[in-house]
Amino acid sequence: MTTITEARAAAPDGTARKLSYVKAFNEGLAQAMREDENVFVAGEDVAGYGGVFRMFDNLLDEFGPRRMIDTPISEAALVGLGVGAAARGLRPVVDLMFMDFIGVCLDQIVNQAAKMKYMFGGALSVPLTITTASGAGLGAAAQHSQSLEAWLAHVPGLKVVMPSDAYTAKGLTVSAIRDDNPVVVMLNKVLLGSAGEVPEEIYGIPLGQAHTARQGSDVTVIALGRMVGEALAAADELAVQGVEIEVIDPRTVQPLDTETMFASVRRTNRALVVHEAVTFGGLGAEIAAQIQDAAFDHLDAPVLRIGAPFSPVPFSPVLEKAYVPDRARIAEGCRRLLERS
Amino acid sequence: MTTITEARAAAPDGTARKLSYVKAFNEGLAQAMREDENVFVAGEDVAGYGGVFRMFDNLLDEFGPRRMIDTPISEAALVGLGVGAAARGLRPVVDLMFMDFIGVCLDQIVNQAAKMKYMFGGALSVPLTITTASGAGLGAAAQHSQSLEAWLAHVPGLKVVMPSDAYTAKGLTVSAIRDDNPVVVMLNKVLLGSAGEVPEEIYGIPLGQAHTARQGSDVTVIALGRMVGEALAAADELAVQGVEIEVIDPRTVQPLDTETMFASVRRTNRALVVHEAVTFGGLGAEIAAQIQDAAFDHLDAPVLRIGAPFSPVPFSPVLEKAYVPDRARIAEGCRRLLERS
Amino acid sequence: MAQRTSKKSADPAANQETAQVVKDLHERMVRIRLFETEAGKLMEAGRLPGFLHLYVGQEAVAAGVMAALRDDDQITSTHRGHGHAVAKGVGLREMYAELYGRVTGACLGRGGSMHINDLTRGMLGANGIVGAGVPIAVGAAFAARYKGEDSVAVTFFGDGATNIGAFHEGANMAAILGLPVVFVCENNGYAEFTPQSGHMLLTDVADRAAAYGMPGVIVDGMDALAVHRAAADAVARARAGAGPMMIEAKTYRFYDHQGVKGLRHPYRSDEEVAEWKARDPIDLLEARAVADGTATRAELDEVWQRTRDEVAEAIAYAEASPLPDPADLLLNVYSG
Amino acid sequence: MAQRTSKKSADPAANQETAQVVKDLHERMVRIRLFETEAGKLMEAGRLPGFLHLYVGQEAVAAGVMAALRDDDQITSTHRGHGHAVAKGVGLREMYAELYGRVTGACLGRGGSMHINDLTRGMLGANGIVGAGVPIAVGAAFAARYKGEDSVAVTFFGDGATNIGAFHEGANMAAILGLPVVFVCENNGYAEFTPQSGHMLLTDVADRAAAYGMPGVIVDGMDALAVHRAAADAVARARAGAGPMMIEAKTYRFYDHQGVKGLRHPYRSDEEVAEWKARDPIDLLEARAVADGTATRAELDEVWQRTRDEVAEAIAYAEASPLPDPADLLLNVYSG
Ligand SMILES: Cc1ncc(C[n+]2csc(CCOP(=O)(O)OP(=O)(O)O)c2C)c(N)n1
Ligand SMILES: Cc1ncc(C[n+]2csc(CCOP(=O)(O)OP(=O)(O)O)c2C)c(N)n1
Ligand SMILES: [Mg+2]
Ligand SMILES: [Mg+2]
Repeated sequence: MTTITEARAAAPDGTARKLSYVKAFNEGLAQAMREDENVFVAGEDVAGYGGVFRMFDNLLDEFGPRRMIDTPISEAALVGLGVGAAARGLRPVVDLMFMDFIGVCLDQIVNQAAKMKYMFGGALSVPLTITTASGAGLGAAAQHSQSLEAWLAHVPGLKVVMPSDAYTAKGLTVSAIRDDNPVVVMLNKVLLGSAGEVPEEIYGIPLGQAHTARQGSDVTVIALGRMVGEALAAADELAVQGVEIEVIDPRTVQPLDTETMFASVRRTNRALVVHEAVTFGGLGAEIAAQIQDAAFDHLDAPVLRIGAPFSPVPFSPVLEKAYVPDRARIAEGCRRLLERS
Repeated sequence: MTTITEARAAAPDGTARKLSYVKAFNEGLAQAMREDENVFVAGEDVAGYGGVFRMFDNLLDEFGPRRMIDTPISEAALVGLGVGAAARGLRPVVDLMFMDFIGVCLDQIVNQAAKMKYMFGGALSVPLTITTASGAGLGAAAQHSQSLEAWLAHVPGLKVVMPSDAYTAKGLTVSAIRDDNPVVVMLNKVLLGSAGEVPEEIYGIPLGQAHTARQGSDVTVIALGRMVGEALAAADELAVQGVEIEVIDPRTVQPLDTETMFASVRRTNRALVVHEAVTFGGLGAEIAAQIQDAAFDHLDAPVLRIGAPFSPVPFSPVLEKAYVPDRARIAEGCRRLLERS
Repeated sequence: MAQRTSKKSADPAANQETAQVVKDLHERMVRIRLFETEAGKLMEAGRLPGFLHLYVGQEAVAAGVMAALRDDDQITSTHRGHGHAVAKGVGLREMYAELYGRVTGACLGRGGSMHINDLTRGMLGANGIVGAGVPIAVGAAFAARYKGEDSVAVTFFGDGATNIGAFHEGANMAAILGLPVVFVCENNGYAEFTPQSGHMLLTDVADRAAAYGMPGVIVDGMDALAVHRAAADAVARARAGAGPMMIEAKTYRFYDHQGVKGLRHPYRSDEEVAEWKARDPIDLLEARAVADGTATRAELDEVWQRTRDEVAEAIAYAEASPLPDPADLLLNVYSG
Repeated sequence: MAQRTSKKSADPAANQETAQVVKDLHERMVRIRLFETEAGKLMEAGRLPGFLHLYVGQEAVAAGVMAALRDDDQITSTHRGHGHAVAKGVGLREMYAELYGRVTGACLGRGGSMHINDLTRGMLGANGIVGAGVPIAVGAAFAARYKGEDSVAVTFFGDGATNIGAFHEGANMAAILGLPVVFVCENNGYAEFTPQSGHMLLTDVADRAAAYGMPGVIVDGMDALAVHRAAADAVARARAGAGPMMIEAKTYRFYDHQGVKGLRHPYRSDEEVAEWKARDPIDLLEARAVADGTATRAELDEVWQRTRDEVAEAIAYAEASPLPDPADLLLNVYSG
């Protein structure tokens, strides 16, 4: 299971190719489509327009209208189309545009896609990939900014990935498509344009394997999606002050690689979880609950959670900025943890 | 805030009236309808048939078709009807029959009802009550047995109550209807026929106030919905063995009265949370995360969570029995907690 | 306005139906009827856990449609799915074993009545969520066309289900993508306990087809031959690439919405029930077959007897089957 | 088939429209046009955060419908909601302040463009979820009837929105409950970048009304008077208790789906855009008013000038308004 670091190391120093997060996603998807003729894409304005976030740019040109399908605004039917096609052996990639729209089609995701294999006694697989853009930070307000991974990770039968950079946007997407289960790929809207090193060849990133993005001995910070970058920035800032934080990127939140977290916390004795979603009932709760159990005797302080306050995402940028966790709040959280004896 | 115990104490000893859980719900609803002309009920087969769980028996006779509305199978429009009517000053009670159906109408609950007041800058309130039956135990399988409170409690703007007995079924329903926010009342299907003492007069139970159902000094058990009764049964069993467990019934899971839990755990030094929902990402995670934080220096053992395993609800009764937490698993959990130094 | 095709059954062309088709339809209907009435008895006797939505009365629809399908054609079904499963050829043993929650069941005992499926027979599952099967069938049809196969998908749903969003979205999706889907509305006049007049203003559900630019036809759902002809036309049309269409079969359920008999509230009048029972779809087909000389009474009786034996054997098989092992609780949650 | 009412605008009866109505329509349209074009400029200049779905081109619809409504009539709107808000009488100051995210905004800066509302004007909110406003309007109409009031509810939605479940369910719900709801489809030919022919097989969205047993009419959405007549009829009908109906207004948006100009992909031809712009709804009404003698050029110009001033003042107000205080982040999450 060393594919990730290997792929990364493979990029010759200095000459590494950089790609934006959304282009990395797009490249992974295109390569997965070349790899497997059964992969197709359906969604609103994914074909002719290339997706409102440019996620699907140029794919119509290469793959044609047979494999790139524009659909009506009918998310329940769209996901259902994916479920039925997956049940019949295809590997659909279905796009939900904004994650917030999931409320109109959750039945198909949760009661159909996720449960079908189990309810049917194992008679089939549902290799469905659902792509969607999540997260706040663009002044898109309460119905276009949510991070709802906690809902999905609570559903047996689903897998959920949250790419934190261009490299993972590509690799996790490829793995999601190759996986025989329904997988939701939560892209982050703010990250779309951010560049990172991305190998040219197709590569997967094992689902359910966390990545230690930075090593450190003082505090373990587990960060989801875009918060990984914020945590790394906080780590830089804290390093100047002599505090070394370890940053763990779970990459997949269902299944969740808790072993990597436990091992880290048993070394650092302090843990902080950060995500964009509201704190109450967020995945930070699950992670904190598991850590306090598995590392009970190692903790020098309670597991700290940082998330959004308990309100819808506000529109006004001044409020939104105060709403979404950032490097400053993470750094401050680490300092608070270290103040506890 | 002593209304609950007062109402209870008011019942003259020995002569206390018993009512089934579903009749207690029905009585509370009827009384709330008498109290406020603006309360009406809409849902599938709620009027002419009285609801498939008999929740609405006899209400058509008393309140007539103006206030008891049978609707088509259109849950999104049904909840939307409630949102629009609530926005215009009525106090709708909208029934979703099985909680599992929430996936077809979650947008109206989460993006409309819950966020409207906030997004609209406070211009209105949405005093909407949504009733629904949750829980496993009747061989209803994966699409008719779920407990999805973790989804709803994660949504700012919503309130969620989980009556654990006939008394709370009535009081929480009355409070939900009187409340100016959208409140989801999660009745438990297995409890529908179970009887308990219920005062005849109308009474509310404060939302967001936990109830200590049994006092004890050795372990704090926080139990949701039907699990309260299982925890009390486990307590009886453990008491014989000299172990005294304290049982806390949060009653409302959003907002969640954590202070009562913290105070208890600071005395008992051990906590167990039990719910029917799958453990991963369930409310037990939130409760455990909060307790390990607030009572860090008091805990003699990690907070233990008991929930369903990570699978859809199985049909076969032999599997379903193994799936749903019960008194035996709770008692065993308590013993495990006590074994830790 | 939707075309009413039920009249056809009285025209001379009807006499050209082969004896083969009549016998096929008869056998499928008898299998459903006996499967269901026995399941009802087992439920009444308290031997089956869970819910039971009996299909009795509607047999002509499942039989008529399924006789027009190939094994590789796909169907999606509903909470009232036994009739579709039996008619599509799912084994009675696996079905009873599933109702009993046995590990030999169609879902290994994990799904129960509302999730019976058989992928080898193109039975893509009953469904506990009203309307949810509709878009899934659209997806199955998409897959067929994508793979260059000429199979079609049929989705069954009730009158009540046409009020839910998934139906609307699925129908429009099939239409705009021009997919080989046949939409079969089994209009039994009720959604649970609410009469059709209480849940929509239309008399004919088939009139909804026009909203998607697809043809809609109405057929007498108690007349298996009429259903079969309409289905054969729609299937041929879809198979030829002419896109989806809708069939509304006017039918009736002889039992209660769920379980064996009504609980309280007499939401249907005795007269209404009696009127429909007088048009029992099996009686109708048998009378006609005997009158036509398509089959003799003895031949028909033989089907009943043979099926009775098979049903009894299947029940015995189910009862003798082992229960699932709780140690396998997490089996099949994920693939791989 | 839906009735085509647009022809009426050419008949002699049209001349009887009072000058009052023409002026009312004109003023509403000019207000929308100037509000929107200025908002577009502010967005291009990078001064507004968030999304902006401009309504320019469709003004005749909002104006025509709103001129038929009373203040206590309720509307629900869409992501493209500014036109509806302006026409319903929401203050321009509060609207701009909201676009700027100021605490003086219609949502106290919490909602932005897609949640503008004004309960004192019966504006029950724009909505970021396609179709979601439809059932909410049905609920508002329910409340009116429940309280014995004779107000009606109007729900606006696009051609693309008629493919989503909430539209279907809401329409059927209104029909079966006989509620005073007017369904106004603003068919601008596109759902984002997908032409109507790519998302439904129908030419006329109004033909979907029949699926709910309600009348559907088609109107020239560039002709404010025609829209107004159709709306007045539908509103009068609903108010009288005759139930819901649907109006399809054929219209066009002059800007891109979101923001001010198209990003890439020319999904609409220049010719098509030019053709529609040649039928600018404000130009049409003005030309006619001048020809009719209903209004003089000077009177019309005065409206433009007055409104320009008002818009400028409203923008200045918004810019001078304070930002919300982050300490108030949790304001209005709950009532009480
Ligand atoms: C989304 C959803 N809403 C409600 C139900 C509960 N329910 C099960 S069957 C049924 C009635 C279905 O009526 P119809 O579609 O006419 O089918 P029939 O039962 O008559 O065969 C209802 C309301 C459900 N299973 N799913
Ligand atoms: C449920 C949902 N799906 C998708 C979207 C994204 N979206 C916003 S506007 C739009 C197109 C709407 O088209 P139409 O209804 O014709 O309205 P128009 O934009 O033309 O005014 C889409 C797909 C959304 N907001 N909500
Ligand atoms: Mg029916
Ligand atoms: Mg449009």
